[in-house]
Amino acid sequence: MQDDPVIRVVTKVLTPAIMLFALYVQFHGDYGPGGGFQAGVIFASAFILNAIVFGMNRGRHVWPAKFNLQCIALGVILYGGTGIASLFMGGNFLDYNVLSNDPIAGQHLGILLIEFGVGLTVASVMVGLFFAFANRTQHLRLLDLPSSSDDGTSSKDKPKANAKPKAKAKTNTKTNGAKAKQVSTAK
Amino acid sequence: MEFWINAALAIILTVIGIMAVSQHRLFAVIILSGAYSLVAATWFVVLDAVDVAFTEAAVGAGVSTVLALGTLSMVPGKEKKRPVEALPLSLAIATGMLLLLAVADMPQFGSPDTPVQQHVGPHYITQSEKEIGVPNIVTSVLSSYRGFDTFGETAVIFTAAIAVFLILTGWTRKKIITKPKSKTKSPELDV
Amino acid sequence: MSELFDFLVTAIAIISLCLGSLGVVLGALGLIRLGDVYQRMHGAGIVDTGGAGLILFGLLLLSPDWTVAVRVALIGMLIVFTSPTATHAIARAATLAGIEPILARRSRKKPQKDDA
Amino acid sequence: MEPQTALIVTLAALAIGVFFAFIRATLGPTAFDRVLAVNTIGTIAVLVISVHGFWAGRPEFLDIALLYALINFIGTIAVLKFFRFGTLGDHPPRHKEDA
Repeated sequence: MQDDPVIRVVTKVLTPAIMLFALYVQFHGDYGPGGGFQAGVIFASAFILNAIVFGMNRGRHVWPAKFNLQCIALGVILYGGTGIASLFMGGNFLDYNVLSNDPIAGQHLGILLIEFGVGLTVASVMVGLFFAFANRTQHLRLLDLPSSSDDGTSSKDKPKANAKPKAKAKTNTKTNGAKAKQVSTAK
Repeated sequence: MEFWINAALAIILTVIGIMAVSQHRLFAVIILSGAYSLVAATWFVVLDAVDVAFTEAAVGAGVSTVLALGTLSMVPGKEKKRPVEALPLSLAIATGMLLLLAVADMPQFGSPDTPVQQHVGPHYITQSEKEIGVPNIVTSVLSSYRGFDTFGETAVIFTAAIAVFLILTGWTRKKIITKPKSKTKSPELDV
Repeated sequence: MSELFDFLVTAIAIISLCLGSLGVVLGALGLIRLGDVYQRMHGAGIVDTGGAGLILFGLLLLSPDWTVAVRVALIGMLIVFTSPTATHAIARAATLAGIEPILARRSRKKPQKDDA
Repeated sequence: MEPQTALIVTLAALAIGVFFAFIRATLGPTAFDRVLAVNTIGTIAVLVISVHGFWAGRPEFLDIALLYALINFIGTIAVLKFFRFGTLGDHPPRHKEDA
Protein backbone atom coordinates (compact mmCIF):
# COMPACT_ATOMS: atom_id res chain seq x y z
CA MET A 1 0.00 0.00 0.00
CA GLN A 2 3.02 2.25 0.52
CA ASP A 3 3.72 2.55 -3.19
CA ASP A 4 0.32 4.03 -4.09
CA PRO A 5 0.74 7.83 -4.25
CA VAL A 6 -3.00 8.63 -4.16
CA ILE A 7 -3.62 6.83 -0.87
CA ARG A 8 -0.47 8.30 0.65
CA VAL A 9 -1.53 11.87 -0.17
CA VAL A 10 -5.11 11.39 1.01
CA THR A 11 -3.91 9.78 4.26
CA LYS A 12 -1.54 12.67 4.83
CA VAL A 13 -4.45 15.08 4.37
CA LEU A 14 -6.93 13.02 6.42
CA THR A 15 -4.86 12.12 9.49
CA PRO A 16 -4.88 15.62 11.06
CA ALA A 17 -8.60 15.94 10.26
CA ILE A 18 -9.30 12.64 12.06
CA MET A 19 -7.33 13.76 15.11
CA LEU A 20 -9.16 17.10 15.13
CA PHE A 21 -12.47 15.24 14.96
CA ALA A 22 -11.33 13.04 17.87
CA LEU A 23 -10.51 16.12 19.99
CA TYR A 24 -13.88 17.66 19.01
CA VAL A 25 -15.64 14.48 20.16
CA GLN A 26 -13.57 14.52 23.34
CA PHE A 27 -14.35 18.05 24.47
CA HIS A 28 -17.84 18.06 22.98
CA GLY A 29 -18.81 15.28 25.40
CA ASP A 30 -20.48 17.74 27.75
CA TYR A 31 -23.02 19.01 25.24
CA GLY A 32 -23.60 16.14 22.81
CA PRO A 33 -22.76 12.52 22.21
CA GLY A 34 -19.14 11.58 22.74
CA GLY A 35 -16.63 11.59 25.53
CA GLY A 36 -13.34 10.02 26.52
CA PHE A 37 -13.91 6.51 25.29
CA GLN A 38 -15.18 7.27 21.77
CA ALA A 39 -12.59 10.02 21.30
CA GLY A 40 -9.79 7.62 22.27
CA VAL A 41 -10.93 5.09 19.68
CA ILE A 42 -11.12 7.70 16.92
CA PHE A 43 -7.71 9.07 17.89
CA ALA A 44 -6.30 5.55 17.68
CA SER A 45 -7.92 4.96 14.27
CA ALA A 46 -5.92 7.91 12.91
CA PHE A 47 -2.68 6.18 13.96
CA ILE A 48 -3.91 2.82 12.66
CA LEU A 49 -4.72 4.33 9.25
CA ASN A 50 -1.25 5.87 9.20
CA ALA A 51 0.38 2.56 10.11
CA ILE A 52 -1.59 0.62 7.48
CA VAL A 53 -0.76 3.02 4.67
CA PHE A 54 2.80 4.06 5.54
CA GLY A 55 3.98 0.72 6.94
CA MET A 56 4.54 -0.54 10.45
CA ASN A 57 8.04 0.90 10.97
CA ARG A 58 6.91 4.42 10.07
CA GLY A 59 3.83 3.93 12.27
CA ARG A 60 5.95 2.72 15.17
CA HIS A 61 8.31 5.61 14.56
CA VAL A 62 5.44 8.08 15.03
CA TRP A 63 4.42 6.66 18.42
CA PRO A 64 7.33 4.61 19.88
CA ALA A 65 6.57 1.49 21.91
CA LYS A 66 7.95 2.82 25.19
CA PHE A 67 6.01 6.08 24.99
CA ASN A 68 2.90 4.15 24.06
CA LEU A 69 3.09 2.14 27.31
CA GLN A 70 3.81 5.25 29.30
CA CYS A 71 0.70 6.92 27.86
CA ILE A 72 -1.47 4.00 28.97
CA ALA A 73 -0.27 4.50 32.53
CA LEU A 74 -0.42 8.28 32.20
CA GLY A 75 -4.15 8.23 31.46
CA VAL A 76 -4.96 6.23 34.57
CA ILE A 77 -2.62 8.39 36.67
CA LEU A 78 -4.38 11.52 35.34
CA TYR A 79 -7.75 10.09 36.37
CA GLY A 80 -6.56 9.00 39.83
CA GLY A 81 -4.59 12.24 40.23
CA THR A 82 -7.74 14.31 39.80
CA GLY A 83 -9.33 12.23 42.55
CA ILE A 84 -6.35 12.67 44.85
CA ALA A 85 -6.28 16.41 44.06
CA SER A 86 -9.89 16.77 45.22
CA LEU A 87 -8.85 14.88 48.37
CA PHE A 88 -6.13 17.42 49.06
CA MET A 89 -8.52 20.29 48.50
CA GLY A 90 -10.81 19.05 51.24
CA GLY A 91 -13.47 17.11 49.29
CA ASN A 92 -13.64 13.34 49.30
CA PHE A 93 -12.10 11.18 46.55
CA LEU A 94 -13.21 12.18 43.04
CA ASP A 95 -15.53 14.94 44.34
CA TYR A 96 -14.95 17.74 41.83
CA ASN A 97 -16.85 20.49 43.66
CA VAL A 98 -13.73 21.54 45.51
CA LEU A 99 -11.47 21.62 42.47
CA SER A 100 -12.02 25.37 41.85
CA ASN A 101 -13.76 28.26 43.57
CA ASP A 102 -17.41 27.51 42.74
CA PRO A 103 -18.81 23.94 42.46
CA ILE A 104 -20.12 24.15 38.87
CA ALA A 105 -16.74 25.29 37.51
CA GLY A 106 -15.10 22.59 39.64
CA GLN A 107 -17.39 19.96 38.12
CA HIS A 108 -16.61 21.13 34.57
CA LEU A 109 -12.87 21.07 35.23
CA GLY A 110 -13.03 17.66 36.90
CA ILE A 111 -15.08 16.09 34.11
CA LEU A 112 -12.79 17.60 31.48
CA LEU A 113 -9.68 16.15 33.18
CA ILE A 114 -10.97 12.64 33.70
CA GLU A 115 -12.48 12.44 30.20
CA PHE A 116 -9.05 13.39 28.88
CA GLY A 117 -7.49 10.66 31.07
CA VAL A 118 -9.91 8.04 29.76
CA GLY A 119 -9.33 9.20 26.16
CA LEU A 120 -5.56 9.01 26.53
CA THR A 121 -5.68 5.51 28.02
CA VAL A 122 -8.09 4.12 25.42
CA ALA A 123 -6.22 5.65 22.48
CA SER A 124 -2.83 4.28 23.55
CA VAL A 125 -4.32 0.86 24.39
CA MET A 126 -5.91 0.57 20.94
CA VAL A 127 -2.72 1.66 19.15
CA GLY A 128 -0.61 -0.70 21.30
CA LEU A 129 -2.96 -3.59 20.58
CA PHE A 130 -2.89 -2.91 16.85
CA PHE A 131 0.90 -2.89 16.74
CA ALA A 132 1.08 -5.95 19.00
CA PHE A 133 -1.19 -7.87 16.61
CA ALA A 134 -0.03 -6.61 13.22
CA ASN A 135 3.66 -6.67 14.14
CA ARG A 136 3.56 -10.29 15.29
CA THR A 137 5.21 -11.65 12.14
CA GLN A 138 8.17 -9.26 12.49
CA HIS A 139 8.44 -10.08 16.20
CA LEU A 140 8.47 -13.86 15.58
CA ARG A 141 11.08 -13.40 12.87
CA LEU A 142 13.35 -11.58 15.29
CA LEU A 143 12.81 -14.14 18.02
CA ASP A 144 13.46 -16.76 15.28
CA LEU A 145 10.53 -18.85 16.53
CA PRO A 146 8.70 -21.15 14.10
CA SER A 147 5.13 -19.83 14.07
CA SER A 148 2.34 -22.13 15.15
CA SER A 149 2.07 -24.04 11.82
CA ASP A 150 5.03 -23.14 9.61
CA ASP A 151 4.10 -25.29 6.59
CA GLY A 152 5.06 -22.59 4.13
CA THR A 153 6.54 -24.98 1.57
CA SER A 154 3.54 -27.25 1.04
CA SER A 155 1.05 -24.59 -0.05
CA LYS A 156 3.43 -22.80 -2.37
CA ASP A 157 2.41 -24.63 -5.53
CA LYS A 158 -1.40 -24.19 -5.31
CA PRO A 159 -2.10 -20.48 -4.65
CA LYS A 160 -5.85 -19.74 -4.42
CA ALA A 161 -7.28 -17.09 -6.80
CA ASN A 162 -8.83 -15.13 -3.88
CA ALA A 163 -10.26 -15.65 -0.46
CA LYS A 164 -13.83 -15.45 -1.71
CA PRO A 165 -15.68 -18.48 -3.14
CA LYS A 166 -13.87 -20.33 -5.86
CA ALA A 167 -16.10 -19.06 -8.77
CA LYS A 168 -13.58 -19.45 -11.61
CA ALA A 169 -14.54 -16.45 -13.84
CA LYS A 170 -12.75 -16.69 -17.23
CA THR A 171 -10.47 -13.77 -16.31
CA ASN A 172 -9.19 -15.65 -13.31
CA THR A 173 -6.85 -17.95 -15.23
CA LYS A 174 -4.56 -14.93 -15.51
CA THR A 175 -5.11 -14.21 -11.79
CA ASN A 176 -3.60 -17.60 -10.83
CA GLY A 177 -0.48 -16.76 -12.83
CA ALA A 178 -0.21 -13.31 -11.28
CA LYS A 179 -0.99 -14.61 -7.77
CA ALA A 180 1.67 -17.35 -8.05
CA LYS A 181 4.29 -14.81 -9.14
CA GLN A 182 3.18 -12.50 -6.34
CA VAL A 183 3.31 -15.24 -3.70
CA SER A 184 6.79 -16.36 -4.73
CA THR A 185 8.20 -12.82 -4.85
CA ALA A 186 6.64 -11.95 -1.48
CA LYS A 187 8.23 -15.08 0.20
CA MET B 1 -43.75 3.28 11.69
CA GLU B 2 -41.21 3.01 14.53
CA PHE B 3 -42.24 -0.58 15.23
CA TRP B 4 -41.62 -1.64 11.64
CA ILE B 5 -38.14 -0.13 11.59
CA ASN B 6 -37.27 -1.94 14.82
CA ALA B 7 -38.68 -5.23 13.52
CA ALA B 8 -36.79 -4.95 10.22
CA LEU B 9 -33.50 -4.16 11.99
CA ALA B 10 -34.02 -7.04 14.45
CA ILE B 11 -34.54 -9.48 11.57
CA ILE B 12 -31.48 -8.21 9.71
CA LEU B 13 -29.44 -8.52 12.92
CA THR B 14 -30.45 -12.17 13.48
CA VAL B 15 -29.85 -13.06 9.81
CA ILE B 16 -26.34 -11.58 9.92
CA GLY B 17 -25.71 -13.39 13.21
CA ILE B 18 -26.76 -16.76 11.79
CA MET B 19 -24.68 -16.16 8.64
CA ALA B 20 -21.64 -15.28 10.76
CA VAL B 21 -21.99 -18.41 12.89
CA SER B 22 -22.49 -20.74 9.94
CA GLN B 23 -19.56 -19.22 8.01
CA HIS B 24 -16.22 -21.08 8.17
CA ARG B 25 -13.90 -18.69 6.34
CA LEU B 26 -12.50 -16.44 9.06
CA PHE B 27 -12.19 -13.45 6.74
CA ALA B 28 -15.92 -13.54 5.94
CA VAL B 29 -16.69 -13.89 9.66
CA ILE B 30 -14.74 -10.70 10.42
CA ILE B 31 -16.54 -8.74 7.71
CA LEU B 32 -19.91 -10.08 8.90
CA SER B 33 -19.12 -9.03 12.48
CA GLY B 34 -18.34 -5.55 11.11
CA ALA B 35 -21.73 -5.53 9.34
CA TYR B 36 -23.37 -6.77 12.57
CA SER B 37 -21.91 -3.80 14.47
CA LEU B 38 -23.12 -1.43 11.74
CA VAL B 39 -26.70 -2.69 11.97
CA ALA B 40 -26.54 -2.60 15.79
CA ALA B 41 -25.25 1.00 15.67
CA THR B 42 -28.09 1.94 13.28
CA TRP B 43 -30.59 0.31 15.63
CA PHE B 44 -29.22 2.29 18.58
CA VAL B 45 -29.62 5.43 16.47
CA VAL B 46 -33.26 4.56 15.82
CA LEU B 47 -33.74 3.85 19.55
CA ASP B 48 -32.39 7.35 20.33
CA ALA B 49 -29.40 6.01 22.29
CA VAL B 50 -26.84 8.34 20.74
CA ASP B 51 -23.79 7.67 22.93
CA VAL B 52 -24.13 3.90 22.66
CA ALA B 53 -24.53 4.16 18.88
CA PHE B 54 -21.38 6.27 18.77
CA THR B 55 -19.36 3.73 20.74
CA GLU B 56 -20.78 0.78 18.81
CA ALA B 57 -19.95 2.37 15.47
CA ALA B 58 -16.45 3.43 16.54
CA VAL B 59 -15.44 0.21 18.31
CA GLY B 60 -17.55 -2.50 16.74
CA ALA B 61 -17.45 -1.55 13.09
CA GLY B 62 -14.10 0.22 13.12
CA VAL B 63 -11.33 -0.85 15.42
CA SER B 64 -12.30 -4.45 16.14
CA THR B 65 -12.55 -5.26 12.43
CA VAL B 66 -9.07 -3.86 11.81
CA LEU B 67 -7.61 -5.60 14.89
CA ALA B 68 -9.11 -8.92 13.82
CA LEU B 69 -7.73 -8.44 10.31
CA GLY B 70 -4.35 -7.75 11.87
CA THR B 71 -4.36 -11.17 13.51
CA LEU B 72 -5.74 -13.04 10.52
CA SER B 73 -2.31 -13.39 8.91
CA MET B 74 -1.14 -15.54 11.81
CA VAL B 75 -3.92 -18.13 11.65
CA PRO B 76 -5.02 -20.49 8.87
CA GLY B 77 -7.84 -19.08 6.74
CA LYS B 78 -10.39 -21.73 7.63
CA GLU B 79 -11.91 -22.62 10.98
CA LYS B 80 -11.05 -26.20 11.96
CA LYS B 81 -14.11 -28.46 11.84
CA ARG B 82 -15.00 -29.75 15.30
CA PRO B 83 -17.80 -32.26 15.88
CA VAL B 84 -20.67 -30.82 17.94
CA GLU B 85 -20.49 -32.67 21.31
CA ALA B 86 -23.79 -33.43 23.04
CA LEU B 87 -23.02 -32.11 26.53
CA PRO B 88 -21.99 -28.52 25.72
CA LEU B 89 -24.84 -28.22 23.21
CA SER B 90 -27.45 -29.32 25.75
CA LEU B 91 -25.94 -27.02 28.41
CA ALA B 92 -26.12 -24.08 26.03
CA ILE B 93 -29.72 -24.82 25.10
CA ALA B 94 -30.66 -25.24 28.80
CA THR B 95 -29.18 -21.86 29.74
CA GLY B 96 -30.93 -20.34 26.74
CA MET B 97 -34.25 -21.68 27.95
CA LEU B 98 -33.60 -20.35 31.46
CA LEU B 99 -32.82 -16.88 30.08
CA LEU B 100 -35.96 -16.90 27.96
CA LEU B 101 -37.91 -17.83 31.09
CA ALA B 102 -36.37 -14.90 32.95
CA VAL B 103 -37.12 -12.50 30.09
CA ALA B 104 -40.81 -13.42 30.35
CA ASP B 105 -41.36 -11.58 33.63
CA MET B 106 -39.10 -8.61 33.02
CA PRO B 107 -40.98 -5.27 33.09
CA GLN B 108 -42.28 -3.94 29.76
CA PHE B 109 -39.51 -2.28 27.74
CA GLY B 110 -38.95 1.27 29.03
CA SER B 111 -41.98 1.43 31.33
CA PRO B 112 -41.46 4.24 33.91
CA ASP B 113 -42.84 2.52 37.03
CA THR B 114 -40.11 -0.11 37.41
CA PRO B 115 -37.94 0.01 40.56
CA VAL B 116 -34.86 0.78 38.45
CA GLN B 117 -36.39 4.03 37.22
CA GLN B 118 -37.71 5.02 40.67
CA HIS B 119 -34.64 4.52 42.81
CA VAL B 120 -31.92 7.04 41.84
CA GLY B 121 -32.80 7.96 38.29
CA PRO B 122 -35.22 10.85 38.97
CA HIS B 123 -32.67 12.53 41.29
CA TYR B 124 -30.03 12.46 38.55
CA ILE B 125 -32.37 13.74 35.88
CA THR B 126 -33.76 16.62 37.96
CA GLN B 127 -30.66 17.62 39.95
CA SER B 128 -28.01 17.10 37.28
CA GLU B 129 -28.46 20.59 35.82
CA LYS B 130 -28.12 22.33 39.20
CA GLU B 131 -25.41 20.19 40.76
CA ILE B 132 -23.13 19.64 37.79
CA GLY B 133 -24.30 22.01 35.08
CA VAL B 134 -23.40 19.66 32.22
CA PRO B 135 -26.25 19.58 29.63
CA ASN B 136 -25.49 16.00 28.54
CA ILE B 137 -26.89 13.93 31.47
CA VAL B 138 -25.14 10.79 30.18
CA THR B 139 -21.74 12.42 30.58
CA SER B 140 -22.63 13.93 33.95
CA VAL B 141 -23.77 10.56 35.32
CA LEU B 142 -20.89 8.69 33.70
CA SER B 143 -18.08 10.87 34.95
CA SER B 144 -19.38 12.69 37.98
CA TYR B 145 -22.10 10.77 39.82
CA ARG B 146 -20.51 7.46 38.83
CA GLY B 147 -16.92 8.76 38.61
CA PHE B 148 -15.45 6.08 40.87
CA ASP B 149 -16.98 3.33 38.75
CA THR B 150 -15.56 4.82 35.54
CA PHE B 151 -12.20 4.98 37.32
CA GLY B 152 -12.54 1.22 37.82
CA GLU B 153 -13.36 0.77 34.12
CA THR B 154 -10.25 2.72 33.11
CA ALA B 155 -8.16 0.55 35.45
CA VAL B 156 -9.72 -2.56 33.84
CA ILE B 157 -8.76 -1.34 30.35
CA PHE B 158 -5.26 -0.65 31.67
CA THR B 159 -4.79 -4.14 33.14
CA ALA B 160 -6.28 -5.84 30.07
CA ALA B 161 -3.82 -4.02 27.81
CA ILE B 162 -0.85 -4.87 30.02
CA ALA B 163 -1.92 -8.52 30.06
CA VAL B 164 -2.10 -8.63 26.24
CA PHE B 165 1.31 -7.03 25.88
CA LEU B 166 2.83 -9.44 28.41
CA ILE B 167 1.54 -12.41 26.46
CA LEU B 168 2.17 -11.16 22.94
CA THR B 169 5.53 -9.50 23.14
CA GLY B 170 7.24 -12.29 24.97
CA TRP B 171 8.31 -10.62 28.21
CA THR B 172 7.58 -13.93 29.82
CA ARG B 173 9.57 -15.98 27.28
CA LYS B 174 13.26 -16.46 28.00
CA LYS B 175 15.38 -14.27 25.77
CA ILE B 176 16.26 -16.14 22.53
CA ILE B 177 17.88 -13.24 20.69
CA THR B 178 21.59 -14.07 21.01
CA LYS B 179 23.03 -11.74 18.32
CA PRO B 180 20.81 -8.86 17.13
CA LYS B 181 19.58 -9.73 13.60
CA SER B 182 19.17 -6.27 12.18
CA LYS B 183 21.80 -3.64 12.64
CA THR B 184 19.41 -1.44 14.61
CA LYS B 185 19.19 -1.97 18.40
CA SER B 186 17.30 -5.22 18.87
CA PRO B 187 13.87 -4.12 20.06
CA GLU B 188 13.71 -5.91 23.43
CA LEU B 189 10.37 -4.19 23.92
CA ASP B 190 8.69 -4.64 20.57
CA VAL B 191 5.07 -3.85 21.32
CA MET C 1 -39.91 38.96 1.12
CA SER C 2 -38.19 36.61 3.55
CA GLU C 3 -41.22 34.31 3.47
CA LEU C 4 -40.75 33.89 -0.31
CA PHE C 5 -37.02 33.30 0.29
CA ASP C 6 -37.78 30.53 2.80
CA PHE C 7 -40.23 28.95 0.38
CA LEU C 8 -37.60 29.01 -2.37
CA VAL C 9 -34.95 27.49 -0.12
CA THR C 10 -37.20 24.61 0.96
CA ALA C 11 -38.30 24.06 -2.64
CA ILE C 12 -34.71 23.80 -3.82
CA ALA C 13 -33.90 21.52 -0.90
CA ILE C 14 -36.78 19.18 -1.71
CA ILE C 15 -35.81 19.06 -5.40
CA SER C 16 -32.18 18.30 -4.62
CA LEU C 17 -33.24 15.61 -2.10
CA CYS C 18 -35.38 13.90 -4.73
CA LEU C 19 -32.68 14.16 -7.39
CA GLY C 20 -30.14 12.82 -4.89
CA SER C 21 -32.28 9.82 -4.02
CA LEU C 22 -32.76 9.21 -7.75
CA GLY C 23 -28.96 9.31 -8.13
CA VAL C 24 -28.52 6.76 -5.34
CA VAL C 25 -31.05 4.35 -6.86
CA LEU C 26 -29.56 4.70 -10.35
CA GLY C 27 -26.02 4.28 -9.01
CA ALA C 28 -26.98 1.17 -7.07
CA LEU C 29 -28.78 -0.17 -10.15
CA GLY C 30 -25.61 0.49 -12.16
CA LEU C 31 -23.71 -1.47 -9.51
CA ILE C 32 -25.80 -4.51 -10.40
CA ARG C 33 -26.25 -4.31 -14.13
CA LEU C 34 -22.78 -3.29 -15.28
CA GLY C 35 -20.59 -6.18 -16.41
CA ASP C 36 -17.19 -5.80 -14.83
CA VAL C 37 -15.54 -4.56 -11.61
CA TYR C 38 -14.21 -1.51 -13.37
CA GLN C 39 -17.57 -0.62 -14.96
CA ARG C 40 -19.35 -1.10 -11.63
CA MET C 41 -17.09 1.53 -10.14
CA HIS C 42 -18.92 4.07 -12.31
CA GLY C 43 -22.12 3.00 -10.57
CA ALA C 44 -20.50 3.35 -7.15
CA GLY C 45 -19.18 6.75 -8.25
CA ILE C 46 -22.68 7.95 -9.15
CA VAL C 47 -23.91 6.91 -5.70
CA ASP C 48 -21.08 8.84 -4.03
CA THR C 49 -21.02 12.06 -6.06
CA GLY C 50 -24.53 12.39 -7.50
CA GLY C 51 -26.52 10.74 -4.74
CA ALA C 52 -24.59 11.75 -1.64
CA GLY C 53 -23.73 15.21 -3.00
CA LEU C 54 -27.30 16.23 -3.82
CA ILE C 55 -28.81 14.69 -0.68
CA LEU C 56 -26.28 16.44 1.56
CA PHE C 57 -26.85 19.71 -0.34
CA GLY C 58 -30.57 19.34 0.33
CA LEU C 59 -29.90 18.66 4.02
CA LEU C 60 -27.61 21.68 4.08
CA LEU C 61 -30.50 23.90 2.98
CA LEU C 62 -32.88 22.28 5.47
CA SER C 63 -30.55 22.59 8.45
CA PRO C 64 -32.03 24.80 11.23
CA ASP C 65 -28.84 26.52 12.49
CA TRP C 66 -25.26 26.94 11.42
CA THR C 67 -23.79 24.24 13.72
CA VAL C 68 -25.84 21.60 11.92
CA ALA C 69 -24.95 23.09 8.52
CA VAL C 70 -21.23 22.92 9.36
CA ARG C 71 -21.51 19.23 10.25
CA VAL C 72 -23.38 18.43 7.03
CA ALA C 73 -20.73 20.32 5.03
CA LEU C 74 -18.01 18.34 6.89
CA ILE C 75 -19.67 15.04 6.02
CA GLY C 76 -19.92 16.13 2.38
CA MET C 77 -16.25 17.14 2.31
CA LEU C 78 -15.19 13.85 3.95
CA ILE C 79 -17.19 11.82 1.42
CA VAL C 80 -15.64 13.83 -1.43
CA PHE C 81 -12.20 12.94 -0.01
CA THR C 82 -12.63 9.31 0.95
CA SER C 83 -14.96 7.69 -1.58
CA PRO C 84 -12.95 8.35 -4.77
CA THR C 85 -9.81 7.24 -2.95
CA ALA C 86 -11.44 4.02 -1.81
CA THR C 87 -12.67 3.32 -5.35
CA HIS C 88 -9.19 4.10 -6.69
CA ALA C 89 -7.66 1.70 -4.16
CA ILE C 90 -10.09 -1.03 -5.23
CA ALA C 91 -9.25 -0.45 -8.91
CA ARG C 92 -5.52 -0.58 -8.18
CA ALA C 93 -5.83 -3.74 -6.09
CA ALA C 94 -7.96 -5.35 -8.82
CA THR C 95 -5.45 -4.59 -11.58
CA LEU C 96 -2.55 -5.82 -9.44
CA ALA C 97 -4.52 -8.99 -8.72
CA GLY C 98 -4.59 -9.40 -12.49
CA ILE C 99 -8.28 -8.87 -13.28
CA GLU C 100 -8.50 -7.76 -16.91
CA PRO C 101 -11.01 -5.00 -17.80
CA ILE C 102 -13.45 -6.02 -20.58
CA LEU C 103 -12.38 -3.73 -23.41
CA ALA C 104 -14.65 -2.54 -26.27
CA ARG C 105 -15.69 -5.60 -28.32
CA ARG C 106 -16.61 -3.84 -31.54
CA SER C 107 -13.45 -1.86 -32.29
CA ARG C 108 -10.97 -4.80 -32.16
CA LYS C 109 -10.96 -8.52 -31.55
CA LYS C 110 -10.94 -9.45 -27.86
CA PRO C 111 -7.36 -10.51 -26.97
CA GLN C 112 -7.10 -14.32 -27.03
CA LYS C 113 -6.53 -15.91 -23.65
CA ASP C 114 -3.20 -17.57 -24.66
CA ASP C 115 -1.42 -14.38 -25.71
CA ALA C 116 -2.87 -12.31 -22.81
CA MET D 1 -44.72 18.44 -0.51
CA GLU D 2 -43.12 19.51 2.81
CA PRO D 3 -39.56 18.61 3.81
CA GLN D 4 -40.78 15.71 5.98
CA THR D 5 -42.25 13.77 3.05
CA ALA D 6 -39.16 14.51 0.93
CA LEU D 7 -37.02 13.02 3.72
CA ILE D 8 -39.19 9.91 3.86
CA VAL D 9 -38.97 9.53 0.06
CA THR D 10 -35.18 9.82 0.35
CA LEU D 11 -35.14 7.18 3.13
CA ALA D 12 -37.13 4.82 0.90
CA ALA D 13 -34.77 5.42 -2.04
CA LEU D 14 -31.76 4.77 0.21
CA ALA D 15 -33.36 1.51 1.37
CA ILE D 16 -33.71 0.43 -2.28
CA GLY D 17 -30.07 1.42 -2.84
CA VAL D 18 -28.93 -0.72 0.10
CA PHE D 19 -30.98 -3.62 -1.26
CA PHE D 20 -29.34 -3.38 -4.71
CA ALA D 21 -25.86 -3.05 -3.22
CA PHE D 22 -26.55 -6.07 -0.99
CA ILE D 23 -27.48 -8.10 -4.09
CA ARG D 24 -24.16 -7.17 -5.69
CA ALA D 25 -22.35 -8.06 -2.44
CA THR D 26 -23.78 -11.58 -2.45
CA LEU D 27 -23.52 -12.17 -6.22
CA GLY D 28 -20.20 -10.50 -6.89
CA PRO D 29 -17.87 -13.05 -8.63
CA THR D 30 -14.56 -11.53 -7.55
CA ALA D 31 -13.74 -10.32 -4.05
CA PHE D 32 -13.31 -6.75 -5.31
CA ASP D 33 -16.98 -6.57 -6.31
CA ARG D 34 -17.81 -7.39 -2.72
CA VAL D 35 -15.48 -4.73 -1.34
CA LEU D 36 -17.00 -2.20 -3.74
CA ALA D 37 -20.54 -3.18 -2.71
CA VAL D 38 -19.70 -3.00 1.01
CA ASN D 39 -18.11 0.41 0.46
CA THR D 40 -21.29 1.63 -1.26
CA ILE D 41 -23.43 0.19 1.56
CA GLY D 42 -21.25 2.18 3.99
CA THR D 43 -21.77 5.44 2.11
CA ILE D 44 -25.52 4.81 1.94
CA ALA D 45 -25.51 4.04 5.69
CA VAL D 46 -23.95 7.47 6.26
CA LEU D 47 -26.77 9.04 4.26
CA VAL D 48 -29.44 6.99 6.10
CA ILE D 49 -28.17 8.16 9.50
CA SER D 50 -28.02 11.81 8.37
CA VAL D 51 -31.48 11.80 6.77
CA HIS D 52 -32.97 9.97 9.76
CA GLY D 53 -31.36 12.55 12.05
CA PHE D 54 -33.04 15.35 10.09
CA TRP D 55 -36.36 13.54 9.86
CA ALA D 56 -36.44 12.84 13.63
CA GLY D 57 -35.30 16.41 14.35
CA ARG D 58 -32.19 15.25 16.25
CA PRO D 59 -29.05 16.80 14.64
CA GLU D 60 -26.63 14.95 17.01
CA PHE D 61 -26.76 11.99 14.65
CA LEU D 62 -24.54 13.89 12.20
CA ASP D 63 -21.51 13.15 14.42
CA ILE D 64 -22.24 9.44 14.05
CA ALA D 65 -22.63 9.84 10.27
CA LEU D 66 -19.29 11.67 10.08
CA LEU D 67 -17.65 8.95 12.21
CA TYR D 68 -19.10 6.20 10.06
CA ALA D 69 -17.89 7.79 6.80
CA LEU D 70 -14.42 7.73 8.38
CA ILE D 71 -14.64 4.13 9.63
CA ASN D 72 -15.88 3.01 6.22
CA PHE D 73 -12.77 4.41 4.55
CA ILE D 74 -10.35 2.86 7.08
CA GLY D 75 -12.11 -0.52 6.83
CA THR D 76 -11.92 -0.55 3.03
CA ILE D 77 -8.22 0.35 3.04
CA ALA D 78 -7.47 -2.36 5.64
CA VAL D 79 -9.38 -5.01 3.68
CA LEU D 80 -7.62 -4.06 0.44
CA LYS D 81 -4.20 -4.19 2.10
CA PHE D 82 -5.12 -7.59 3.52
CA PHE D 83 -6.14 -8.81 0.04
CA ARG D 84 -2.90 -7.70 -1.56
CA PHE D 85 -0.31 -8.50 1.08
CA GLY D 86 -2.10 -11.14 3.12
CA THR D 87 -1.26 -9.22 6.28
CA LEU D 88 -1.60 -5.73 7.73
CA GLY D 89 2.01 -5.78 8.88
CA ASP D 90 5.12 -5.32 6.71
CA HIS D 91 6.25 -8.93 6.52
CA PRO D 92 4.57 -11.72 4.52
CA PRO D 93 2.33 -13.89 6.73
CA ARG D 94 3.91 -17.00 8.26
CA HIS D 95 0.83 -19.04 7.49
CA LYS D 96 0.60 -19.49 3.75
CA GLU D 97 -2.80 -21.17 3.18
CA ASP D 98 -5.03 -18.70 1.31
CA ALA D 99 -4.00 -15.51 2.97
